[in-house]
Parts: sequence; C-alpha cells; structure tokens
Amino acid sequence: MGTFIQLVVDGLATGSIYAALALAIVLVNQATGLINFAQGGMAVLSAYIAYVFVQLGLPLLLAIIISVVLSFLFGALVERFLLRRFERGDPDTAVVVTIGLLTLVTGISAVLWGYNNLAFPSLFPLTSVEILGAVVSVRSLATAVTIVVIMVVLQLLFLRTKLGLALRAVADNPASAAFSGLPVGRLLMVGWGLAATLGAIAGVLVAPQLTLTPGMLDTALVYALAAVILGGLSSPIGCVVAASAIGVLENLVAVYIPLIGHDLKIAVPFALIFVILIIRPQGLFGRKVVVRV
Amino acid sequence: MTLLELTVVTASYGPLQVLDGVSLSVPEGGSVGILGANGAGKTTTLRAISGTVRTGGRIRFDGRDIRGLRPDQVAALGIAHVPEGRGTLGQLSVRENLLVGAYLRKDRKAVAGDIDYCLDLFPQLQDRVGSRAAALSGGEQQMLAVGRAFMAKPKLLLLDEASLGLAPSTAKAVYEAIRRLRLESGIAMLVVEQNANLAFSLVDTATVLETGRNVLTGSSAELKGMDEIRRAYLGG
Amino acid sequence: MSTAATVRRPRVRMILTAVLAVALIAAPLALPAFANQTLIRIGVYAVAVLGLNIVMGYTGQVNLGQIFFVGLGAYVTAYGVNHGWNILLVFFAACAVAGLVGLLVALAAARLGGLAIAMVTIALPIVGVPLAKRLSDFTGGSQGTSARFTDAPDWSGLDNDQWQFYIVLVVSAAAFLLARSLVRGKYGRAFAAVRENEAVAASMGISPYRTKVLAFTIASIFGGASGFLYLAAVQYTSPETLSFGHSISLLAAMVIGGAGSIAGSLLGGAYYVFVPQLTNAIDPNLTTVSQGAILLAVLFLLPGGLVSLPRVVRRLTRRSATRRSTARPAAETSQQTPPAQHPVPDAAPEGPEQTERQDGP
Amino acid sequence: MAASLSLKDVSLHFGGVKVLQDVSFDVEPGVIFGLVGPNGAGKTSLFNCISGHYRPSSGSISIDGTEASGSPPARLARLGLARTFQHPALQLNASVLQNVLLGGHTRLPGGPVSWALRLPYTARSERAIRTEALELLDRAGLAWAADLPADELSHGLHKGVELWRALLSRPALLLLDEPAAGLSHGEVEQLIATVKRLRTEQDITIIIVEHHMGLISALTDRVVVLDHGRKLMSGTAAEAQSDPRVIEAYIGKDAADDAA
Amino acid sequence: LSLSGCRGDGGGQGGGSASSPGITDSAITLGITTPLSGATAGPGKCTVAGVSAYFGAVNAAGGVKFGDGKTRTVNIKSYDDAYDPQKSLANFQQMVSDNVFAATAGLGTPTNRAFRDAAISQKVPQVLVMTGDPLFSDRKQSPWQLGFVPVYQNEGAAFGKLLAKSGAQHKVAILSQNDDYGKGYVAGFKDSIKGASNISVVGEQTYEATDTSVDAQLTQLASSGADVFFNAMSITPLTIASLQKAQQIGWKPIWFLPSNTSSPTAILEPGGAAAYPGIYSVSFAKAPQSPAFAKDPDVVKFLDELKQYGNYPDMPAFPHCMWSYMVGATLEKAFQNMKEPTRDSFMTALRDIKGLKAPLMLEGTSVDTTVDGQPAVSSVVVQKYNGKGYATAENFG
Ligand SMILES: Nc1ncnc2c1ncn2[C@@H]1O[C@H](COP(=O)(O)OP(=O)(O)OP(=O)(O)O)[C@@H](O)[C@H]1O
Ligand SMILES: Nc1ncnc2c1ncn2[C@@H]1O[C@H](COP(=O)(O)OP(=O)(O)OP(=O)(O)O)[C@@H](O)[C@H]1O
Ligand SMILES: [Mg+2]
Ligand SMILES: [Mg+2]
Repeated sequence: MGTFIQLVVDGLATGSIYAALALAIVLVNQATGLINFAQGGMAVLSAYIAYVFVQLGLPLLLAIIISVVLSFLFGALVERFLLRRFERGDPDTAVVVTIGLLTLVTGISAVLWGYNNLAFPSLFPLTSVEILGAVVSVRSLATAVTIVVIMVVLQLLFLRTKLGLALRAVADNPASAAFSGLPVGRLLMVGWGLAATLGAIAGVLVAPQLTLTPGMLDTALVYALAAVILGGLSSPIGCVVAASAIGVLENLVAVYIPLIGHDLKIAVPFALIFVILIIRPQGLFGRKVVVRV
Repeated sequence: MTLLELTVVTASYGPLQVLDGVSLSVPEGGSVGILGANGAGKTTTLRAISGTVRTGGRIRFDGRDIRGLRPDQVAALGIAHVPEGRGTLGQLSVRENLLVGAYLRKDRKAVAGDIDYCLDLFPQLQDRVGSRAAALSGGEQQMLAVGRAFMAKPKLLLLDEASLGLAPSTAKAVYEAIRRLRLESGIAMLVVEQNANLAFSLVDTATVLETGRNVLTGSSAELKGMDEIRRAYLGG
Repeated sequence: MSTAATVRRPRVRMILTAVLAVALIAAPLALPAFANQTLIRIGVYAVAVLGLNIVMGYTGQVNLGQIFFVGLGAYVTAYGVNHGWNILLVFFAACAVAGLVGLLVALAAARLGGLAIAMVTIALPIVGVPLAKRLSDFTGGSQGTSARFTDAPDWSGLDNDQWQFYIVLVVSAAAFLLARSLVRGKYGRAFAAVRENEAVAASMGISPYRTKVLAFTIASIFGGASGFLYLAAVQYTSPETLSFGHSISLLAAMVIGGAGSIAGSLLGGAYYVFVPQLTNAIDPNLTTVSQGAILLAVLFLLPGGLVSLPRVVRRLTRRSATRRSTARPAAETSQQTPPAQHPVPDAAPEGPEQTERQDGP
Repeated sequence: MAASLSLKDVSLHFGGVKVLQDVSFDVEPGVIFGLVGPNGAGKTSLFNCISGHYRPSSGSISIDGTEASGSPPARLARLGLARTFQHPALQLNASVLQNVLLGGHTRLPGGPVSWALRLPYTARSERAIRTEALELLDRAGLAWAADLPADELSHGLHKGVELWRALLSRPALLLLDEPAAGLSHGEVEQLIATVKRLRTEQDITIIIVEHHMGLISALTDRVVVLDHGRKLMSGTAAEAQSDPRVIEAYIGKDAADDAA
Repeated sequence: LSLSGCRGDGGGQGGGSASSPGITDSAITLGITTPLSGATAGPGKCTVAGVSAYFGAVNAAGGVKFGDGKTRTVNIKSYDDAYDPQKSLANFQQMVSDNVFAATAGLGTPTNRAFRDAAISQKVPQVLVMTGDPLFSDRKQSPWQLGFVPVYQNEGAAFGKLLAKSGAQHKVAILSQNDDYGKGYVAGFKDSIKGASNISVVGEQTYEATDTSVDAQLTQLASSGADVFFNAMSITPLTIASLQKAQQIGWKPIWFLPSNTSSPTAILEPGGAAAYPGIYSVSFAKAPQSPAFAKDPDVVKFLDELKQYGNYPDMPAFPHCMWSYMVGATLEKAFQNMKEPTRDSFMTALRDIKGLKAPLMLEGTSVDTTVDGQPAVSSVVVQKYNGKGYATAENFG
C-alpha cells in the first residue's frame, strides 16, 4: 500500500512536468490553431536565459521574471517574422515550420551553452514532506500547485475575458474576425507571446529536476502532446488532468503489470488516447468541434 | 457629403485582374446597390473596399484614402462587411459571435442592449444563443453574420448577398430592419443583392457590373424601367 | 493551348523520360563511389517519403509513424537474409509484414480523427524502440543486426555500390511509377476528397474510413520497401533506426520536398540525405543550428516545397507579364449557359480590355 | 432507374434540440419534389438523414423499398444517391474538372492495384469519364473554367460545379440544397431549364430545398413544407403558396410578388 | 565485360606497399564520426575534444615522428552522426571519399556497428572506438577494429568481485539502462557473483535512456529492502535525480555507479551523495574534478590542452574527454611504431602495444592491445567516493 501511494504521488509529480508544457501548447492552439512543436525548445531557451541572469548574480526570481518578459517578446517576434508567412497556408507546412524552429532553437541553445547538464537552481526547497505515508518533495508540490494556478488563470482568460474571446475568434476565422476590427496580426503575436511566457514558466519549473540541456524537454514534449490530445485541445483543465493521469497510470502499469514493465510503459498514454478518443473524440474535457458542410 | 468614393478601382487575385476600373460613390446616409452576373466582380468590389484583395485606383472613405489599409483598420474606421458565404466564427457561440462584432466598441452597457436587439430581430437565434455558430442552419448563420455587422454600429455597411439562404419572410424582415436602421441612425450602405426586388426596396441608386467594370449606373427607378435589367434581374 | 503544343508535349516528355532513364542507368558507372552511395540513400528515403506523402500529402492523415515501417521492413529483411530466404521472398516479406501491420494499425487508427491519428501513429516508433530491444531473438536487441546480401556478385563485374545502386533504382523506380499511376486517377481524387472534406467524399461514394485505411496501408508497404532498401544500403539495423526523431525528419522532408507531389517525394528524400551531409561539411559542431536554419529558409522561400521552385521562378521572371492573356469572355460570365446552348469559344477576342493601371500595394 | 423514397416518422435530436419530429412523406420515382420551410426548419438536416450523413434518432427512410437509414453515406452514394450542399463544398485548389470528375468515382471500375498498374480498362474508363465530364461542363458553358482552380470561380458558379459533380454520378435520386441561392433572376431561369431538361433526358428523382418560390413553382410536382422540424403540409407548390399557415410561417403576408 | 572500367576510382591504391589514403609525408588525417548533436552529444563532443586536444598539442610541438622516420602532423576531421547508424555509415563513406586514413574514437555501439562491415571490406581501420561492445575486440570477426574502453561486462564484474569478496551478506537491487550498455553491466556483475552465496539480487528494473524520471523504479526497488544498489545508468540528470529520490523516500543503500556517471562535482554533489553509506564506481581515468587530482600534472596539462586545442573550455562533465585523450596517446604510440605509411602497418603497430601508461591513467591500469577479445583498456579499478573525490577501494565496506 505504501508503495502504491508513493507511485501515485510520484506519478502526479512527473505528470506536472508534462502538464506544464501541455498548457503552453493548449494556449498556442487556442490562440492560433496550430500545434507548436517548438514549444519545448523555446521553454528550454527561456530557462537558459534565466540561468544566464542567475550566473550574472541576479536573484533567481528576478532572473525568472526577466526571462519571462524576454520570452514574451521572443514568442511575439517568432509569430510576426516566421509563422505569419505560414498561417494562412497548409497547416502541415506550419507544423513543419515549428519543427524547424525547434531544431534551430535547440541548436542555438547548444551552441551557446553546450550539451553539458547545467544545474538550475530551484525556487522551492528540495526538502520533503509526507502525505498519506508517501514522501514528496516540496519542490514537486510547489510545482504542481503553480501549474494548477496557471491552469485556472488560463481557463479564465479564455472564457471570461475580452482578450481571450478575441484570441479564439482570430484562431477560428482570421478573415472574418478582421471584419469586426480585430487586429489579427497583433492578436496572433500576443497569443504566441503568452504561450512563450507560459513555456518559460514551465521551463524554469522543471529545469531544476531535469537539469538544463538543449534537449531537456524533448521527451516531455511527446507526453505533453499526448496529454493535450487526451485532455482535449481546448481545455486547460483537461490537459492537466490528462497529464496527471498519464503520469500515475504509467507508474502503476509499469510496476503492477510486469508484462509491460518499465520499458513499454510509454505505450500507456497512447493506449489511453486510443481507448478514450474512440469514445470521446474531443478528448476528456474538450469541446467537440462542430463541422457542418 | 460623399462618404465612400471609388475611382477607377482595379483589383486582382495574384496575377489575375478581375476589377477593371470600377467607380462608384456612396453619399452619407445613402444606399447604393451593385448588380451583376455571377463572376462580374461584385464581391471583389466589396473586398477591395475592406482591404482583402490587392487593389489599384483610389478608394476614399470619410475624407481618407483607405486603399491599402488592412481589413481591421478599415473596420476600425467604421465599415462593417457582411461577407459572402459563411461569415461567422464557427466554434464560437452565437452570443460570442455577437460580442466579437462589438469588439471595437467601448460602451459595454449599450452592447448588451444591442445583443438583445439582434436576438429580437432574429428570433430563430434566440433559443440558440449558447450554440456554436457552426451548428446553425445555413439561414441562421446568415442571420448571425448580419447581426454581427449590426453590433459594430458602423458608418457604412457592406452587404454581400445578405439574403442568401434566408426564407422569403425572413429576408423581408431583415431588409426591413436594415431600412429602419438606415432611417434611425443614418448608416450608409453598399449592397450586393441577387434578389433584385429586395435590392430595389433598399437602394436609391445602383450600378451594374460586367466583367469587372461598371456598365450602367442609375437610380432605382430608372434601372427598374430598363428592359435589359428587367430581364436579367427582375423577371418578366 | 495551341495544337502544336499539345502534340509536342507528350513527345518531349517521352524523350525526356528516356534520357533520364539512360542517365540513371549509366550514372553509377561514371560516378565516384561516394556519389553512388549518396544516391542510394536518397533512393531509400525517397520511397519512405513517397509512402508518407500518400497518406499525409494526398490523404491528409498526419502520420508520425512512417519510420516504424522502415525499421520493420529492415528487420524483416535482416531476419530473412540471415535465415537464408530467397531475396525476392525477403523483399515481399518486408513489404507484406509492414503492410499487414500498417493495415492492422490503420483499421484502429482510422477510426480516430485528425490529431488523434497523429498521436496513435507517433506511438509506433516510440513503442517500437523498446519493443525491438525486447524481441532480441528477432532483432538482435539493442546491438542490432547485420545482414549482407547486396555485395556485387562476381559475374557482374560491378563494385558493391554500383550493384546496390541498381537494386535501389529498380525498387524505387517501380515504387514511384506505381504511386504515380495510383494518384492520378480515381484514387488520387478519392484521397484528395478525403483530405479536403470527409462528408463530401462520402457523398461521392468514397468511404473515408476505407480510403484512410488504404492510404495508410500503402504508406506502410512503401515503408517496408524502404526498409528493405535501407538494409540493402546500410546492411545493418538497430532500434535507433526507428527512433521517432527520424519520423519527424521524414515528415519535414515530405513537406519540404512538396506535400501531395510525387516528384516532391524524391526531392524530400534528397533533402533528408543531403542536408546532414551539407551541415557536416559546414561545421559538424553546428549541425543542429544549420539544419534548423536551412529548413526554415527553404520553407520561407518556398512554402510549397522544393517542387514549387520552377513555379516560383517562372512567376518571378514573368512578373511584368502577369495579366491573364485570356480574360473570361463576357458572354460566358454574364450567363450560365444552359446545356442546350453551344459553348462560347475560349478566349473570345471581345474580352474586356486590360487597363495598364495596376499599381496594387 | 429513378428511385422512390419513403420517410416514416423520421425524428432527429441533437442533445435537447429537436431538429426533426415525426416527418413522413413519400416521393414517387421520377418526380421533382420540393422541400420548403423557414430557416432552421430542418430541411438540410432531413437531407443529411436521407444521404446518411446524419442518423435519425428514430423512424425509417427507405429508398426503392430498402431501408436506408443507418447506412453510411458512401454506401448510399454507390446505390445511386447524389446531393449538393447548401454551402458549396469544392476542393478549392483542384481544378474545376477534377472537382466534377470526383462525382464519377462510383462509375469507375477497379481497385487500387488495377489503378496502380494502369490496367488498360482503368485508363479507358478514366478517359471515358473525363470526356463525359468535359461534355457536361461544355454544355453548361463552363468549358473555359475546366482547368482553373475552383477557388478562382465566383461563389455563384460554385453552385453550378456542385451540380455537375453530382450529375456525373448518374444518380437515381438527386438532392439539391438551395441550388438557386446567389443566382440572379436570369440565372435562375437557366437553372430551371437545366433541371427540366434533366428530367426529360434522364430517369431521375429530384428533391429540391429552395427558398426561391419561383423556382419551386416552376419545377416541382409536389412540395412538403417543414416548420420547426414538423411537416406543416404537403401538396402542390400552388397549394402551399396559398395555404395560410405556410404564408404565416414562411412566405410572409405580402411577399408573394417579391418572391417571384 | 568490365563495366566498372570506366569509372574514376579514387581509392584504388588500398592494399599495396604504396602509402594508404589519408597519409602523406607530412600529415595524416583521422576521422571521427560521433554524436555531436542530440541526446548523446554531451559525451560525443568529448570524444572529438580529447583527441583534438592531444594531437593539437603534439602538432604544436612539431608532430609525431612515425616509425618510417617521417614526422607528420595529425589532422582530425569530425562528423556528426547524431547517434543514427545510417548517418554514421554515411559519414564513413564520406571519410573514405575525403581520404581519411582511419576512423577512430567514435562513440556508440549501433553507430560503430553500422559501418563495421564497410570498414572491413574497404580495409579501413576503425579503431579505439568508444563502445564496450566486445565484438570490436574480437580479432577474427573484426580484423580492422579495436575497442578502447573496457567492455561493459568488465566494469560490472569488477564491482561484483569486490562485493563477493567482502564475505558479508548483501541484498542487491539493480537498475539498468535498457540497451547493451546496461545489459553488459548487469551481465558482468551477475557473472562475477555467480558462486558467491553471500550476495542475492532482490530486485531488478530497467529504464529507457529517454525517460524523464525513474522515480517509480526507485520506489519499487526501495521496497525490496536491498542494502546495495547497482545502478547501471549513463544519463546524468537521471543519476542526480535518483540520488535525490532514494534518500527522500528513506532508502539509503550502498551505491554502485558506472564510470560514465560518477563525476564528483557534476553528479554526486548535487545528488547529495554524502547521505549514503558508500558510493562505489569504477574507473581507469583520473577525474579532473576530483580534488585529489587538482594539481596532478597530467590533469593540469590535459585541462589546458582541452581548452586550447580541444575547443572545450568547461570542466569535462563526461569521462569520454579523458578517454579520448588517452586514445590520442595510444594512436601516437602506434604511429611511432608503424614502419610503413599503410593501414596494414598501422594495424600491426596498433595491435602491439603493451603496458602503455597513457596520460591520465590511474595507477593499476594501462593500455594493452595484445590480448584477443579485449579492448585497448581492459583493466579498471574500483573506487570509493570520499565526500570530495575518489580513492581506490581494495575492500568493500
Ligand atoms: N480567390 C480568387 N482567386 C482568383 N480569382 C477569383 C477569386 N475570387 C474570385 N475570382 C474571380 O474574380 C471574378 C469576380 O468574382 P466575384 O466573386 O467578385 O464575383 P461576383 O460578382 O461576386 O459573383 P457571384 O455572384 O457569383 O458571387 C470572377 O471571375 C472569379 O472567377
Ligand atoms: N450537427 C448539428 N448540431 C447541432 N444542431 C444542429 C446540427 N445540425 C442541425 N442542427 C440544428 O437543426 C436545426 C435545423 O437545421 P437545418 O440546417 O436542417 O435547417 P434548414 O431547414 O436547412 O434551414 P436553412 O433554410 O436556414 O438552411 C437548426 O436549428 C440547427 O441549428
Ligand atoms: Mg459574389
Ligand atoms: Mg439548410
């Protein structure tokens, strides 16, 4: 029983890493209709930027804030000068552009900071607390709480604010939105900027645990994508729930179903996607896209 | 006096030029129709005004040169465009669509009132305010597109086949509402309408396009009297 | 189009095709070994990209699992060769096993829409790698497995690379010809219809589900064939062959070559092989940056892929002569002629005069 | 060859929205049948039920006496049903000819292997269908547009391309959803002539949804009027137009002349 | 019919007594195909940096005096294979066309295996490669190959032997990377404890090199009650995280870590290794991060040259930097002994090195290329972490 609870708690902690990135992916998708494969790479770059400021002697929190602001600008500029050209075209091309961006950003991080693992300081202590007999570090706990806060903020942004409405409108039908006076270009920039900001937060949250390398989030990206699809592309809550579920189930399956084991546990999120999406194509919490011809 | 003036406007899609010198003017509070066959360039003329197609020539609105502005800049000057086809935001609810229509307005209270006005005007939408636009019937979507333009409180309304897919009684009601709007708030309009009876009920003057050029311009009464026009647009 | 042009076109084409065929057959004899080896690898990946193009470029189903089928084909080939099967049998087994697995996956995956398919297909390489390690009796585990079957036989008097070139040429030429015929008629339209709008496709009698399964299966078969060629060229395979990063690269290569284009698949294969060589030559320490930069630069200049280059060049060089020479006849646009009436001839001289004023922003 | 259609108590619900309620009517083979009613009455949804895109919540739909509801649309299409869409749904970057050819899918024999191998009969049938498609376009006066990408056509012409696409399949039952929307008066007249000709030349049953009462009067043998998902009445077009309930719900009191 | 007659064959002079490609009277060119991008680029970069550092210094001092009496400078050409076998083969083919004398120092089992056949059939040396795969040290099967680092089995066995020797009862939990690296370690370890009745394996788990977390495995292994943890892990962040995690959940066994992931500063310190009763590792190279070696002349020279010629300014986080530096020394030795400027002669010379004490080598280890079935380095010493660096461990406990 102790092991079981520990596995669940560990799974939730791992899940929160996936969730952090997943939220940023949801934000870009809601604001521009794209899946941004570069989200992880951009988050890593943000974490490196924060790292640089920490190295320069700035307090961690300040370094993070600076990095978050710079990330907003970076995201906005990427939209304006790169993605803008592809937004009206074939979505596959746009996806490949984000793959190219991922490669470029990863490469830049590698050139500037090398491939060695850099230790990134954490905002939260590594001391651990006991919950229901399971041990969990304050760092994991704080990470999870931060992610829930971000999730709530995102949910409110989309459903309760004028900006959220405008972002969704532009993603839905930019031409039509422009007829109502929505500055499409600027809104797309804001959407990317916000997503990059979120990515930056995700990056600095998980960097202490994963240690900084250019490919720090490559694996997490796959899980994050799985969480996004499973939870429902339009739902911040859904992707956090899905990410947690993936983290927990993976652990349990690996340990309690020896046939699958730790080597094949990565099949779990995909099997989950398959089973759940057959029943609910829009994902756990997603809204069905209505299409009429 | 003149709100909108097009002077030998050309327009092209890529290498293909489809407007070949269209000129027309809409006086303040006036209502002008554009007639023409499929492919004559009616839609393109409206697109030229709202900045969604590459144009040449001169387009002046409210004393400003607006050729080359982006669609949202044009909208910000007070031009609302009801586009041809599906002009709605499919995955947004009916209410959200109307709110987006009022994006540029600051008077929050009045916006709420105008939403009610739109729902009164289109009672079919009333019990679907929470539904997403894409689920609506063709005609319902068209109503929503018109409603969204109303929500902007524009100075000039560009209507591209606003009656498309509307039931006869509804089409009449919509045109009646538009007429009322014009009387009450002095909105000017430029109207593309295939149902010439409806069109002539609304416009003071009209111009006929053929392969991207005006071939004829006159008052409603004059045009109605012409044989050619009767045959092509009015029947009988 | 003038009659002369219509007559000339096919003949020009035929001559060009013949010249190309001769060139391809003669090339390995004249080229240095490394050039042949590069061309061989291009052939390998061109076939994989071609398969991907059918399911993704033509049918619009995002497939992030193509490399899995390449790996599967390679493993089957290695297994067959090492068990002394006849080489033709090995080839068909590589295609058939990949096709069968593809079919089974597709039967399930095609029930899902859009991005869910992407996630189910990405699972193939991701689960495939640990699976390949686990099934070490068949795969050689993480140390991989070697199989040599493409050394030139003595009677041929050829070098190994020349011999391999011909093997790859035969298989990939066949694959390209088959694919080309397939996407040109009935099935090409069906694929495109499913990509564009499933409801419309269905109302034309095209079952979206079956079409997706078909496209996916074809892609897997091509993947298997590519795996066979992979082993012919590399003579070794290991779990790393099917790492999902390569699947992403294949996808990128497909789009960069030209989605929905047969010739684009070849260009995509070339891109997949050339760019790492190029970036190695630039600076082996900067390969990631330069690969990213090249990818973005190519797409930025040619959003339609490399295959659109001629079109773009033509457009740029003909900037001044852009106006349509054959404006639509007024008579036609103004009335949708009822079927009873006779069509108005093309390019009627009384078409509207073009103004010179055309100074768009 | 023309098919008959029979609907019995067809109902359709989306969540709480009752789109169709107990709609029943029969369409004899070879007639032109009109379906009218206010916006949101459920006409398109009824088409979707017939064509298999929607599955009715209850009731039965039979074509030529065999139960059709529940069959996937592709199967029904292969059995001879064709339709157009209220919002034209063409492949915008494909040529007009390719769009029309899509309608010939069910008439082309052979599976993917035969086509990949270019067996002679596939090439022959492809040539034949292409010739036929070009003829159709030609007779429609659209020959000039055959090689243009569909998105270069104006909105109004898209409707026409959809019609020719549907016709290329040689349907026994044809559903037309607002074919006259966006056409000027003169163009509507031509459409009427086309459909009339179709009826005399081909053995076909046609159901038309249309708000253009002139077209309905000119073409249809019978009409059904839907309102709020229910059948309001059925009869000839003239009967419908003079029915006070229909005038009240649909045409509008003093609109008779406008709608002509 | 001799079809191939008309091609310009560049590599024709392969066998004879004329000099082989890639070697002139004044220079020799070596090629390294190794991961310089992607997940394994960290150690990959080291392989190039170490060799370049070594020969950079040698070249600056005039070059290597070869056995044929000529003095040559050594050029290094590196190629990125991103740990993709197909690319490493392509790189090898490119090397051949670039006239490279020999391939060396490349990291990775599958990548090296991918061009092994080609190297054999073209008679191009593929030597001192960074893989613990025994195949490369099998003279018969791999006539043109030689591994450099101890086969993984040896490292695992060294620890197992020490453990068995202790005589005390120990329960061992094993976590290993799911590839030949992890499998080799585990196999060597298990072999060496076969007869020992005092050692029992109570839990065994694997992880993937791409995993972001091994918390579940640790939780599972902790519940086995093991007092010794054999962790055959090559991924730096995972090693740190597991050191942290195990103590969090209150599991404090004695650890064994492979040579790859035992850096005192980069791994043990951030992992809080001081909390454990003991951390053992194996090595044959001096760890520059270790305070004990901070003033060691080898280490000082090495770090200096790494910076100057290896284009690697940081403190090396992976032992591959040191290893490939030793590869340089070993190659130099072979060059000095080769009588003719040919690949054949080179292989003969290379296979005849015994007792070479390459710089940075630990006491008790040496390069010995004369034993069939063994790579150039086959001896390792077990070390124990002393809170700052390592000290050689003669006994367990
Ligand atoms: N996106 C486009 N690309 C290229 N050509 C286009 C495009 N849209 C329209 N055209 C062409 O421009 C011309 C004018 O089209 P437009 O849509 O303005 O006609 P319209 O008068 O509105 O016709 P309709 O009554 O059918 O809506 C037509 O010949 C059409 O083929
Ligand atoms: N997929 C769907 N989801 C939700 N509601 C739907 C769906 N399809 C149809 N409806 C609803 O059913 C009602 C009838 O729609 P339908 O399109 O059948 O009307 P219609 O009679 O064709 O109207 P119009 O003349 O405006 O085209 C509408 O209120 C519409 O919102
Ligand atoms: Mg129009
Ligand atoms: Mg409808």
